[in-house]
Amino acid sequence: MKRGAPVRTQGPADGGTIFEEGAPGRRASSFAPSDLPPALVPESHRRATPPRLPEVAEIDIVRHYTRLSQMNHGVDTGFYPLGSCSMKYNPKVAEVLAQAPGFARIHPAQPDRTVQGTLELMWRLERALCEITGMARATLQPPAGACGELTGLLMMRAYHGDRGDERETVLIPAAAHGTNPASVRSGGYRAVTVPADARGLVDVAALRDALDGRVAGLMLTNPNTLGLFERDIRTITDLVHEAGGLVYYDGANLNAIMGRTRPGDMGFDIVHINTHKTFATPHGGGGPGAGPVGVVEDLVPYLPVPRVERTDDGYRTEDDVPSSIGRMHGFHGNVGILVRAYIYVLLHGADGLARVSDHAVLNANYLAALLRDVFPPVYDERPMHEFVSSARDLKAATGMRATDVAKRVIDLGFHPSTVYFPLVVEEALMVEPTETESRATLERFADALAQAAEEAASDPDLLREAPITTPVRRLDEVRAARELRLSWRPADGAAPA
Amino acid sequence: MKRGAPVRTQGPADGGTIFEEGAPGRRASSFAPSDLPPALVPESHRRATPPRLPEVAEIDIVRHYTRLSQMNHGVDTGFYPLGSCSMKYNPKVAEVLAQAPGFARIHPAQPDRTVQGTLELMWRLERALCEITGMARATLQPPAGACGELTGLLMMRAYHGDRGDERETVLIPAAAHGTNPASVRSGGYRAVTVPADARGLVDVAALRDALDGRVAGLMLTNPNTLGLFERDIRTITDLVHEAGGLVYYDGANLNAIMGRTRPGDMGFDIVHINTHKTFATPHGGGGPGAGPVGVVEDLVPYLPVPRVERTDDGYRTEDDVPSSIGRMHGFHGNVGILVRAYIYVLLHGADGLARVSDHAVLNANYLAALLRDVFPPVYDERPMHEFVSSARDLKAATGMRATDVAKRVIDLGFHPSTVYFPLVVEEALMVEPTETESRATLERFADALAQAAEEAASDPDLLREAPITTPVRRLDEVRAARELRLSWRPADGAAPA
Amino acid sequence: MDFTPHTPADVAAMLAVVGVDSVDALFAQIPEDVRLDRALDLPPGAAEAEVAGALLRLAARNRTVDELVCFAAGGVSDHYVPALVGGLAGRSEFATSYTPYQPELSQGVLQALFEFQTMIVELTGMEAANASLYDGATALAEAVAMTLTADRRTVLVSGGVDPRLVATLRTYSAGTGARVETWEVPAGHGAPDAIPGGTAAVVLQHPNVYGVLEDVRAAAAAAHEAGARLIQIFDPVSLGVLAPPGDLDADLAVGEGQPFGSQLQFGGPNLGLLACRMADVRKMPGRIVGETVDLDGRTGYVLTLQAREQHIRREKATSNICTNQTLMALAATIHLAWLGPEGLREQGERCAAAAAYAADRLAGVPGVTRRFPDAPIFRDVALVLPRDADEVIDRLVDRGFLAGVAHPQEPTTLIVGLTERRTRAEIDALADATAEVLAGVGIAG
Amino acid sequence: MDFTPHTPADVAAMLAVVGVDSVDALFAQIPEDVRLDRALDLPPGAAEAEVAGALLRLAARNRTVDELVCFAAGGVSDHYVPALVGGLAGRSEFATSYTPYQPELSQGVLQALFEFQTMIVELTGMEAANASLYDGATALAEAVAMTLTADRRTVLVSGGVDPRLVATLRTYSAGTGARVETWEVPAGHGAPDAIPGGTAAVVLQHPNVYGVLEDVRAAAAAAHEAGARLIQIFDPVSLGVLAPPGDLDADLAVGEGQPFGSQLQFGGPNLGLLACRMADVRKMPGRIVGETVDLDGRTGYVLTLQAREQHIRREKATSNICTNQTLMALAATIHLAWLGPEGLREQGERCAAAAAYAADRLAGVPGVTRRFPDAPIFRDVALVLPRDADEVIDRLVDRGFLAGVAHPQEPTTLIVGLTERRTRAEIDALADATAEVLAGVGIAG
Ligand SMILES: Cc1ncc(COP(=O)(O)O)c(C=O)c1O
Ligand SMILES: Cc1ncc(COP(=O)(O)O)c(C=O)c1O
Repeated sequence: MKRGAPVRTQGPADGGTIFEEGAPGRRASSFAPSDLPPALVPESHRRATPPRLPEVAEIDIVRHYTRLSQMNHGVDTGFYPLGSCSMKYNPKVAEVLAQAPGFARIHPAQPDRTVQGTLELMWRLERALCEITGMARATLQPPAGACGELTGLLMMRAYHGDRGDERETVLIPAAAHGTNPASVRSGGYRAVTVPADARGLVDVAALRDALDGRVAGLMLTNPNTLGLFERDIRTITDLVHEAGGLVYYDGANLNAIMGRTRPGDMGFDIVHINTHKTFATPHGGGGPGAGPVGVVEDLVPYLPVPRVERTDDGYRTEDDVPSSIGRMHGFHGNVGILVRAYIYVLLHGADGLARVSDHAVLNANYLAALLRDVFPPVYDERPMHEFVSSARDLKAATGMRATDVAKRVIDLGFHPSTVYFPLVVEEALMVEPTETESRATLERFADALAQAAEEAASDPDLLREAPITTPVRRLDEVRAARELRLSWRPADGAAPA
Repeated sequence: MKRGAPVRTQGPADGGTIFEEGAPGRRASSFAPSDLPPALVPESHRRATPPRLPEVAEIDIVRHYTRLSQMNHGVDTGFYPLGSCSMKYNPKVAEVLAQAPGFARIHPAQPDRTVQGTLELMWRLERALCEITGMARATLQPPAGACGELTGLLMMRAYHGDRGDERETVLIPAAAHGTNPASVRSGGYRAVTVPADARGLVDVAALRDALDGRVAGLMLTNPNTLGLFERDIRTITDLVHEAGGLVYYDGANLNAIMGRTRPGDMGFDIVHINTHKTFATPHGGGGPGAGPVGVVEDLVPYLPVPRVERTDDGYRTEDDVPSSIGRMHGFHGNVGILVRAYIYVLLHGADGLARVSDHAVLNANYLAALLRDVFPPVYDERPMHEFVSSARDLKAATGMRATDVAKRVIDLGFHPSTVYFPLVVEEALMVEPTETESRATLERFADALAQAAEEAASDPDLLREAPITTPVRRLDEVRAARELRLSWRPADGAAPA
Repeated sequence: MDFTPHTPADVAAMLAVVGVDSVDALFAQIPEDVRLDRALDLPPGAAEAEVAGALLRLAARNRTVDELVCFAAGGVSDHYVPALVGGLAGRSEFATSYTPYQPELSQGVLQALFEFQTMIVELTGMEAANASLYDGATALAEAVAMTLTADRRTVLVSGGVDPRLVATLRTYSAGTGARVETWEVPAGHGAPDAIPGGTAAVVLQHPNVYGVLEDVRAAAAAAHEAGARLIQIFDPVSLGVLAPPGDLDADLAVGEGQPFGSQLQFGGPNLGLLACRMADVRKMPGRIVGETVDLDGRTGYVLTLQAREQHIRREKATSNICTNQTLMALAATIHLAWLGPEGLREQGERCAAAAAYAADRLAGVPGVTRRFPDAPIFRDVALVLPRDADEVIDRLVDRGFLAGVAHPQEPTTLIVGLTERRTRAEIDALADATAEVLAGVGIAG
Repeated sequence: MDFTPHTPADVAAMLAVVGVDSVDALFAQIPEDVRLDRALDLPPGAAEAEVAGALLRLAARNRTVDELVCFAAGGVSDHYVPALVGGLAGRSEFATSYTPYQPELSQGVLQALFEFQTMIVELTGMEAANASLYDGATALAEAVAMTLTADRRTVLVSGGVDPRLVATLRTYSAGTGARVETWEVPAGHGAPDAIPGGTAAVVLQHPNVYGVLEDVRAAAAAAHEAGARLIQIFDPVSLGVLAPPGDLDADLAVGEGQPFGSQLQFGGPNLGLLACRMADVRKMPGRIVGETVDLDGRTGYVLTLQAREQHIRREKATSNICTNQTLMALAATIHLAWLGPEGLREQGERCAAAAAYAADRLAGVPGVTRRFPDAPIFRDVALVLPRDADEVIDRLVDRGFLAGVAHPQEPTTLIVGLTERRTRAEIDALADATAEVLAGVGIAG
């Protein structure tokens, strides 16, 4: 790819919604003739008017969603360096295999003996995740990282509860991902912020001060949200343990450390993993994911049910564990995603996973070095798999903000990095290149950012007007929130049926 | 879709070839460790330098070909009214089912008893095609229509040969598709043109004159290449038969007549079918297709081998038929395509196939009516599933040619019709909308053509410069033929290894 | 193997720019005492072909619903997913994207989610829907959380609600502090006798776990009378036939969207549906897409009301959800477009017809009775067996059936689920096989 | 069912514009005496779910190479096709397009075919390649046609050429008037003793049907000496290891491209490969893509040398081919990009290693000998059995093997094909099973 090629732009945006396609009475579906007597649903229970679903032919549907797809950027169309998201290449083989009927066409209520393949896969994946994180057992049930966090916090709650120890707060760093405080609240705790020191790391003295008998635990990711390794991690986890708390590892940044260190080795008690980040399961447009949670031995009794156990004659699901916190999902979690994660682990093995982290960290360091002069890093510590720079200086000099740079980068052919997160960094650019990007791509991206920074001074309209190569230009978010058009209405404005 | 939306344009054209991606030593492939002793290929037979294949990672490959795909127009991205091509919607269910391992993962040399499912499918498809065309038996072997033509001509040859009747020529209409004369030649015959009369139909008097003992047969499609039904077809086939010849039906236009009439009923002896046209099998970018050939009883002995026969205990392949012309393909033909064609037949059934032809003819007549004033039809006869108009008047009035109109139509959001074919019509526009297009799409296309015609007078540069919404603009075909750059060379111009 | 494109030359050149002399040096800040001083104890990486072989061997050890005729339901059921869904929803521009933080590069996903929200609004007759939650069970927990206030912390749950859903709600309630109380439904359906003060929500499933139709309107009136909200758990497949939650005065409607576009996949990924009234939209969890215009006045779509969400509001967010089930929502949108209003109705009628027939046939098996013979049902049939349902289910596997799901709290209750795929012959065969199993005839199990 | 979007209202409105009052009226020009006065005798249309059921039942009646370990080859062989091929080559912008007559809308397919041509040129060491022919067998027929002149109409074909290919060539020669003559290869390989005047081409397969390596250079020298052309049939899988046709002085190189990117599919669609010298490029059949520039000087791709083709040159075209195997060429391009030069070599080495091992093991089975014990082979092993090969193949099916292909003209010759997928254990198991079958031991077949 040549430098600065528009990422996509593709097709026009003016195509209208699926509800504007088709014609009354048109339909795509058909059913086999029925040889059964008609249903006897009481009239009083029947729907009065049909739902206003599209009335379209297959060709309408196919063209419509093909067109929409072409208006979307993904890893398969280009670089996607969203910080904290590990937007890496998703191996196609995982997609294909997970769709094998043997995995896709089984019902969650089937007797164990009819689903031995999937139960074995789940058991083996649990073992692998425990080895990678240094935990004793894990639940595969949480369908995403945030649910994993909540699962962990509810286990924390049950653990303290069993000890008659009612605790109230959970400590989190200021830069933590938003799901951390939100999960703390959902778990019935109050979030208390631990400040960072000048290095961008947990301020150990402040932590010491914050710890008391009301603290149920600490949530941390390491490398932290700024991409920096918490050097004092052993001290931190020891301090929390001494105060009777538990330490929770947010696994969103696991991509940095596989084969180098493990949350268990650092003293963490609970770990969630985002399979859709580290293990490259596709999570189109926002999901699905999976958020398995590993725990140390002491917390095993609290793991959700159902669990998968290995016995002498095969694998079985276990539902009856009184100490368990219960169910976190209607069934067994996002099993289809777990299949893909298991495939990723098998493909890579011990050596491959270590190379993943090696090259993820190498890529981030290389890109940070290329950008050093334009968007200087916010902290001096060496970054791990991602880094945070700032457009603060650029803004001071030119008035152009991080968002303007991001939008210009779109016109130069790239998906920009995360901007304005973490909230604690002014004009933040949070960049996670991932290990599957080549040196050449990183160089082109660095060039694009440098060009945008240059243009911020020389030709700021290029930034202000950007993007112009996309199906739509900058969108009016204020109007969206004010008018709240959350579903399509026909032009005559009639309310839904 | 709104009118005039660019069809696609998508991604940039300046991406370079796959050979320019990657880096020396990079690779995507991996193999299981081998536990076998190394091979003993003699040194003298070994390759000196490796072929210069791309050295790329999976992510490079995926991004490259995803980008290329977005630079391509298909039925799934929009209207595609190529005359004589039946570019209709390809049902997705056929794609999915044909890829079932039971169909995709069988070797052509497997013993019959291990492939009963596919043999039954082939037998049933043969029966269905014979019913649709009015033939006695059929071969599924030809991998495309042209090969079907050659198969038919070789059977014609064998038939006459068996009668000690050496014949030399085959008659074809002037407007016939190029494969007809080319196949005649490949079949060892000389093509002789039969003229059309003022109606655009075979000039029966001229045919009568042309028929003599040297004529092996006549090739015809009906409706003919101009989309018109040969009303005198019974006379025509009778005349040829009286002269001792056979009549060949080019099935490319079968889409017009299913359930209404059959080549067999019209007196044809040999019929090929383009499954990739009438039966909607996908044939991306130029193929694959399949060209089954049906014959009347007299010609059954000459059908190629292997054939599929039904016996009391299942289906078997028959190779040993001394009267057969032999093999037309290395194995059994494009079986994967035949699976899709069979699915199409099952989905539609007798009623659905009739509706296909009804609506194909309705769509062509409707579009022709909409265009009547702008691009008048060349003939007065009512068209069947396609029609031929001309830009002759437009050219006289404005100097703009059919190709200029076509290129402008691209910018207005459509794939143009076939232009400059049939060769016998000046500034031809040959339009086949197919039955899967909606009335609304036909209207928008007619509007686009009308707009282009209008602009030819009012703003001819819009046509002359078109297209401008595509990844490349008009390409220099003369230069391509002169320089003959038929494979990629590195910038240093080194010849291939 | 791995998917990193780095050649040794790349690594060397990159290290030089970074200014270190080895990759190890990049990890120097990891203190010695937490380093893993050995390789991970996992098998070495494998080639794609090897992994494909291993996985297909595992897959072969599952018996699919193509081998066993599926009468198991309970939220997840065996509907026909048209072939076009997989290819379109799986298009890699969709599948390899993430949360549409840059809307200009994400109009495809955003518009599709807007269409999804519209379809859910249309189906449910409610006023707003979000862009997906994890599954039906967690959607219930989220809906309950929306209704809790400082002084209303009790949730009254019908005995007709699927116990799996109640169990999930209970787990989440340990964190939210909701008090979950249930009322019995001796007739197989019905509203609570009384709604105590402090009740935040009344939860009804309609059709319920026994397949029985509820009087949602009456329950809603009672709830509203007591100042509580009515949460209806709906079956989206029913909504071509049955009156929608919006017409039944539900305040919140939640459901499991798997039947539209998602494969069974052992129960996940599924699709949590949540719809509400406009007045409650700021309390809704999850992503919400809104229509707006761009600088040139063109219609476009953005994530809206983000101030509800964790990445902005953090501890005060309406929920902790971040990654959700977008691809499933996309698949559901495509499947629903394929069905259309008529197809949806036809599908519902077929499910109901199959259930009515199955109820008759199965209740005719000696020893089997319907759990609630007089209650009108939709597409599940609850039976009382003379033996443990799990045992009968197990025996019927050997005869080629997944006969249904045992009610977790009623060992002899078997719930048989019907979909539009089940034929008269299959239902007859199930009845015959059940009769044989109960009579102790036939192959040993 | 059908896929036409017409509602009754559409039809009525359209008929009004056309000016007729029924659809039947549109067919009025079909004379009465040729009209079909009944419905087609086919079953009524079926719903997608029904057809899916019917097809999967048919598919289940085939035994795949996942169930039977595949040693069958002969042009089509069981290689691992990486998962990314199907998804990319199947993208619907590719799959639902056709011949790129409007290059501005078809740059994707055109560039991919240009890359394909480049890869074939690189693999074969020839100077030009077309964009695909139907399969290896028809590619041979087309290559032979290229060499025919008014006074050279004889084609000399080695006895080492696969009889299937020769049979196809003979069929086509009935039309082209080529005289096909074969020479024997008692040593399992070798050049013709003499090349008579009037010979247009000498055809050699290397490695040949017995798996044996030929001396192409020597045969080419002899052919050239006699004024004839040398056509080499190559195995593309061999070309990471073996010297390419271009280096061996072949004038034309043809092969079966199925191993790259195409599923077995009972032998089709396959991929015919044809490469030649620049001097012959105007005689080549099929589509050819050339690089050029657009009005703005941007690089782009077009179909070129169309004056060779039927749609322009009609009766004087180099061939009648029109629809070809473009999607297979695209799949091959992607597969070859995945392999890369090292992967191709490694794959070839593995095939050869497996063949060497299999030759030893199988020749060790009592009663079995190698057809040509001393000849060097690449990846096929020809064995002579004490019984009819077809009978042994049939018996071995019951033991889980597709043991190979019987030579059509030598009933006791079994040709065992090896790919990179075959393991030592599988080869050992085949040898053991063969020994048992020949000894008459074990399960009845
Ligand atoms: C640091 C961090 N923690 C937690 C999460 C939440 O995970 P999920 O989105 O899977 O719920 C994310 C992902 O967005 C994250 O980046
Ligand atoms: C009228 C006609 N005849 C014959 C053919 C040749 O068929 P094929 O391209 O399948 O070889 C075509 C298709 O292009 C055609 O349109």
